[in-house]
Amino acid sequence: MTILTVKEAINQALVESFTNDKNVILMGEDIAGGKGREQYQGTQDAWGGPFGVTQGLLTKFGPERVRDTTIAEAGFFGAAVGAAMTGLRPIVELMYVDFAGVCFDQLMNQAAKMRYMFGGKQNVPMVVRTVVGAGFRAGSEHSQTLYSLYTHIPGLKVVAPYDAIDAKGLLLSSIIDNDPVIFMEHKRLYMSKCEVPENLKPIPLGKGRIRKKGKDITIVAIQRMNLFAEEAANILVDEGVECEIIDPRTYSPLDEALLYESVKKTGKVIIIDESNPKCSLASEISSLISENCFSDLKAPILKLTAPHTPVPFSPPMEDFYIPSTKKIIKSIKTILKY
Amino acid sequence: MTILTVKEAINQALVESFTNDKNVILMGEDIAGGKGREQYQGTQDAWGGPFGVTQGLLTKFGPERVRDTTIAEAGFFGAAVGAAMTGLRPIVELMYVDFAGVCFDQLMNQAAKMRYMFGGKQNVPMVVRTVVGAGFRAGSEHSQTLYSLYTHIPGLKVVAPYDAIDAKGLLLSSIIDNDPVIFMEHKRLYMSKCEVPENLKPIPLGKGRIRKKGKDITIVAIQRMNLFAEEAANILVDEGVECEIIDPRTYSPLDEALLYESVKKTGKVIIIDESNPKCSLASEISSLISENCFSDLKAPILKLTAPHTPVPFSPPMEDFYIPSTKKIIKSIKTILKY
Amino acid sequence: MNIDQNKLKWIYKKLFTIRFFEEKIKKIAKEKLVPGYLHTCIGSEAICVGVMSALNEDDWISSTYRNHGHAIAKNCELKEITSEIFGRKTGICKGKGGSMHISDFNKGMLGSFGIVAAGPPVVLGAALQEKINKGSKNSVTFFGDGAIHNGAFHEAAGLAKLWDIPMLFVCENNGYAEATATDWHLNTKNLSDISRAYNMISYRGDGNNVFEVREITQNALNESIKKNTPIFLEFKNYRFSGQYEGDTQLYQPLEEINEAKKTDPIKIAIEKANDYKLSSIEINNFKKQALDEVEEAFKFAETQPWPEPEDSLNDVYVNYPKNLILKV
Amino acid sequence: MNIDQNKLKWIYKKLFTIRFFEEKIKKIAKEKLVPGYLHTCIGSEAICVGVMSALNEDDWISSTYRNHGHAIAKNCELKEITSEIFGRKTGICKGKGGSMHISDFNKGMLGSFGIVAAGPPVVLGAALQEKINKGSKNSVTFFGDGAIHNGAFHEAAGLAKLWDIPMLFVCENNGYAEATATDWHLNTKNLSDISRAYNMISYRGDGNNVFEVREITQNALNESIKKNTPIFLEFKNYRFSGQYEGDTQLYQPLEEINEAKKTDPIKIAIEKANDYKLSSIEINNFKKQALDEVEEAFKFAETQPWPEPEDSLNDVYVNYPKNLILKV
Ligand SMILES: Cc1ncc(C[n+]2csc(CCOP(=O)(O)OP(=O)(O)O)c2C)c(N)n1
Ligand SMILES: Cc1ncc(C[n+]2csc(CCOP(=O)(O)OP(=O)(O)O)c2C)c(N)n1
Ligand SMILES: [Mg+2]
Ligand SMILES: [Mg+2]
Repeated sequence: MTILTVKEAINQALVESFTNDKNVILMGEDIAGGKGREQYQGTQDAWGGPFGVTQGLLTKFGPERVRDTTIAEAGFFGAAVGAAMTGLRPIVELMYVDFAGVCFDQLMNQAAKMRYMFGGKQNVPMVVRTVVGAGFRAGSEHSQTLYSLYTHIPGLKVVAPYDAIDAKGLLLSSIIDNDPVIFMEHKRLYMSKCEVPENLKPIPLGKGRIRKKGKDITIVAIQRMNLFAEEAANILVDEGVECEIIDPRTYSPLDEALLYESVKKTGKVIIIDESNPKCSLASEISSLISENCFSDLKAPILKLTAPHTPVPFSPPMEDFYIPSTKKIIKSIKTILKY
Repeated sequence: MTILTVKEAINQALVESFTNDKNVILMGEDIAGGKGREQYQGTQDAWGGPFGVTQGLLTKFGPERVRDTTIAEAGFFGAAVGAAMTGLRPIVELMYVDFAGVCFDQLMNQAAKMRYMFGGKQNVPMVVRTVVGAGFRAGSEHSQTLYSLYTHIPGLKVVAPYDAIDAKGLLLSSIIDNDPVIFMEHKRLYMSKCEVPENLKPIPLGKGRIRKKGKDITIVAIQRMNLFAEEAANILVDEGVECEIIDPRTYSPLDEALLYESVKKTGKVIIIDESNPKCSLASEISSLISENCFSDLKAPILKLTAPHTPVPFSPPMEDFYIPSTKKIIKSIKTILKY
Repeated sequence: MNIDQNKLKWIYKKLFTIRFFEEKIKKIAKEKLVPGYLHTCIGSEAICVGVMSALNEDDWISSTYRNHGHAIAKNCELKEITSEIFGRKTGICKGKGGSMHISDFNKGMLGSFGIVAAGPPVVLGAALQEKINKGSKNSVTFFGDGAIHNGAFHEAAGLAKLWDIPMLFVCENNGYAEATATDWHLNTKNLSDISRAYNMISYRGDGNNVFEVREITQNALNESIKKNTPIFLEFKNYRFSGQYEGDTQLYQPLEEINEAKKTDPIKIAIEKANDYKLSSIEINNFKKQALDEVEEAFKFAETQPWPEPEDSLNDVYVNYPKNLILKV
Repeated sequence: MNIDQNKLKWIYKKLFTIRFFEEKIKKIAKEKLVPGYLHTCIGSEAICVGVMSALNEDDWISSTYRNHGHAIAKNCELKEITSEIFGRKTGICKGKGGSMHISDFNKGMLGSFGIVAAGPPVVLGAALQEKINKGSKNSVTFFGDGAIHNGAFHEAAGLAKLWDIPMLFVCENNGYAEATATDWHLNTKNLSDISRAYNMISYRGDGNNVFEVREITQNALNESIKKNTPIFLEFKNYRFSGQYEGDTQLYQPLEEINEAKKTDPIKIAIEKANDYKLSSIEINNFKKQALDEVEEAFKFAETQPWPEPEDSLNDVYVNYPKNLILKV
């Protein structure tokens, strides 16, 4: 066991995957950095992306497999699709998920649909690594989550780890998976730490994780919201409330069975998602539970999400935008009254 | 009263809006057609878009206001944003909503967020007209609906008329609205007809429509699904079942009150949406009702949607993809048993 | 240029096959015998066949919604193509794609895209893979004159040049993008001038002359590999077909169509038969063979079974829980 | 070229204001006194001021995340800019935008975009509006060397040329796009060669010489209007700042930075003061005024109230039911 940050865990998963399979490559803007200044000492591998997550890969695996790109996401995301079909396992970086719109066609209409509409003859084993999330004071165009945009599209898989174990194990799985996977990393979780076993095996996609057992209420927590869910649950223990916290971890495919089982037991549910509310992952999970656990439900399913606004910059407003521990506790108490 | 097709109604709304306000312009690929062949008789205005909806506008209003574009959606959608901010009321055509991905950034990050992130000083009064829907044997890249992609984004309004009255009245409203509106036209509804009053006033955005009164079950029907909902309701009348059919018509803002009122009465709900299921409009509406009408619900809310697949081309498969009258009846009977 | 006899036969046979196939499609389109949109490529035969004649069987290409000619020239099974257009189970995409998406990965077709300019980035990726894996397959992306205004084309072109990726960008300049004339939508004198933005080598050729297309393509492939660089090819021809079947084509002046007929690629090819010592008997033979093959393919397709409705649930993913694809 | 005395003073004052402002930002960034990302523009002063000195007050511009210089040169209120960066209620965007989105519509700033190449299409739209409404405002979009590879830039450039839209595409070639050197990422000898794809007139100039920038811009504006056409301008300078504050800048070799310092735009401007008959006393006066203004702005900002949390619910739409923005 070693203690790793999420960032280190992701880097490890990348290094292991690069080592295990020479067809794994990485493309993105400044994923190494220093391109064009190779003749000067210390300029190479100067970045590793804006968060330094991919630092060291260039040095270890060379510029053929670790490719800095221009600001041409439609170009290199399309290239990842073609490379994936013909034998590579490309990982492409969408620096912030907020840039989704400049290459959404390549994912929605090509990566996701090609296997299907061309009759199942080809696979598109690629991974999109992208950074999501509010709370960084990064403003409206660098703070979104957009989980639901990708989850809506058949043909894509969507993964969003909370801690370092899941980050590593799920990324290992995503890279060996034969379908296109959107792997979402939360910028506010990169530095969070946990113990990670030396020889961690890939964690299968489509399996949720019960992060805390409890019998009184089911908290479905989306990615970073696990942090606040846990805080809330810990506080509520003192009041004799036992919360069960479930992190779905992968949103497509979603581990529905795990959710239903929990709700059968608790009869009460709150879903916490820092995304905008409409047609969100929270809406999806709520609608599934209400349809499949109707007779088990003892209270309305609450969704605690961001409001229907862009992410504001200023701290007091951004803090209000993100679901908080306090709001979670308040909402839980509302449901517990039923 | 005249009988108009949806297509004619839209054309009328455009003509009236162009006449009323000289700042209204239209941009899109081949919205007129024949560009570059003006010197030959009969070449001008030869298209009016692939469905002929905008035919005649060029002749009536000239090439300054009716602008054929190149295949550069990011370019002219961005231009619509800039034109809208500075005084025009641009209408831009996204020929099929399936092309959403090539200009999603211009809508999601510019049109939708500029007013907000730049402090509320500017408006972006633009309309995106786009064609949606399956059932045309048009394959995976010309048949999607993607309602939820736009509905998810704060800052956008989303409108999807079913019949000619709503098409005309809602388009009139969308064009005079001061926010960006995505106006979705269903290709399988263009030729459907109904009576439209000569001097139809704009129909306000955010108001749903009860298409049929009933007391036993609420059917929430999304755009073309109103057709099948009505068929199903008519058949069920013979079995003594009175369905209430609600067409939300605008998905953002959504007329939640109208839905809740109906459910209060019926206690039973089915939502019909030809979109893919995950994080869909159906999910959204289901989650809202389950949260807000918990104690009124006598049965689980059913969602009847397309499966989680791209739209297949071949008729038997595409027909299976789209919710059918038969399936609606079957689902309703399931709920009525509760 | 010398052409091996088999290749020569192949070229003529394919030219005729494509032309007859598309004429047949036009006919059944009129009679509304097939579902959906149909984009035929009458006038493009020389480009399809000329380029493909310079490629190896397993080279990579991408096509568009206007793909019948590319698929036929890439040696996809004619019966399977037709069956797909008819929406049948034995179609080349199992009926899931339809006319706009005819494609066979096993024949080196990476895809036929309904989104304008979606192909160039994807083929760039295939070429990148060949480069990284030191493979030897060529990579060619086909697109129309209308696609050169689209960002996806530009991004692919820029990266291909920057990364020294040998591949061909083949633009068919057929005079129209839907109902918009190329001479209006171009900003430059020649379409191929667009490649200057990337300092990319480019050549232009007569898209109605299959032998010229072939020669330019062969040379470009060699140069591209030798210099480790992408090359842009523009072939000029004329779109006799409408944008799709049913298009009234009112925007295409009659005199223009008549003028273009003088350089119809099939006509040109027949005129050139002499140069290659092919007798008119041989030519007629090729025609007959092509026609027979086309007729046979249509007969085959018509009688093929429809897919089961539930077949639509397969092939979305390699691996995904079935019950999450469709709730029952 | 002759410059009116007021303009001259304005130019010097703005140059100093921008430089001092950014230096102050760097300082408080180090001390972590402000939230979020900060992209400063040290080295860009001559481009910001030179271009803006050729514009009218109400002309349209777009900027990027690296917008402080543009906003200051566009006469946005320094106090409001600073307050925005501090996230305060009186900020130029009410605290909603932050450093990356400093923009004031009432000063002709259409927006500061966090998405690379988002600006050119938007400004194209403003210019189109001017054309249609026979208005007289000029339209200028600012973007970096990195943006020229992006599809949105290409689509805007192509349409601007096709539609004969007078506007300026102003590219600041500061040597880097994030941690990537321009001389690596260019496919052509000169960056401005990209405009050849559109047969667009282009000029290059020294981005460190405010007077050259001004002259080129003035001429380009005149030519653009006279010829009814867009024009592409490339100004070369050096990005002394990192991509953002906190960037280690390891990829920028020290010798390169030192070399670039020789042509620092502020240094150049001071050297040129003589040509315009400005004494060093006057220059020092401008400096002092600028510094005072900057200090005052920061003092103002620090003491401004924070927005209320619920303020975040306003300004999403002109008109939308409140209860659908936030459920209570
Ligand atoms: C991104 C996108 N925008 C618009 C369309 C609609 N569309 C289909 S074909 C076409 C014209 C393409 O013309 P060209 O590239 O010259 O190809 P051709 O049809 O002549 O072979 C357009 C605009 C599309 N398919 N994709
Ligand atoms: C579409 C998009 N892709 C990537 C980024 C991340 N990014 C921000 S700035 C930047 C570099 C831009 O360089 P340049 O255009 O030269 O502008 P400069 O920062 O030098 O002013 C990148 C890649 C982005 N903001 N938008
Ligand atoms: Mg064409
Ligand atoms: Mg730069």
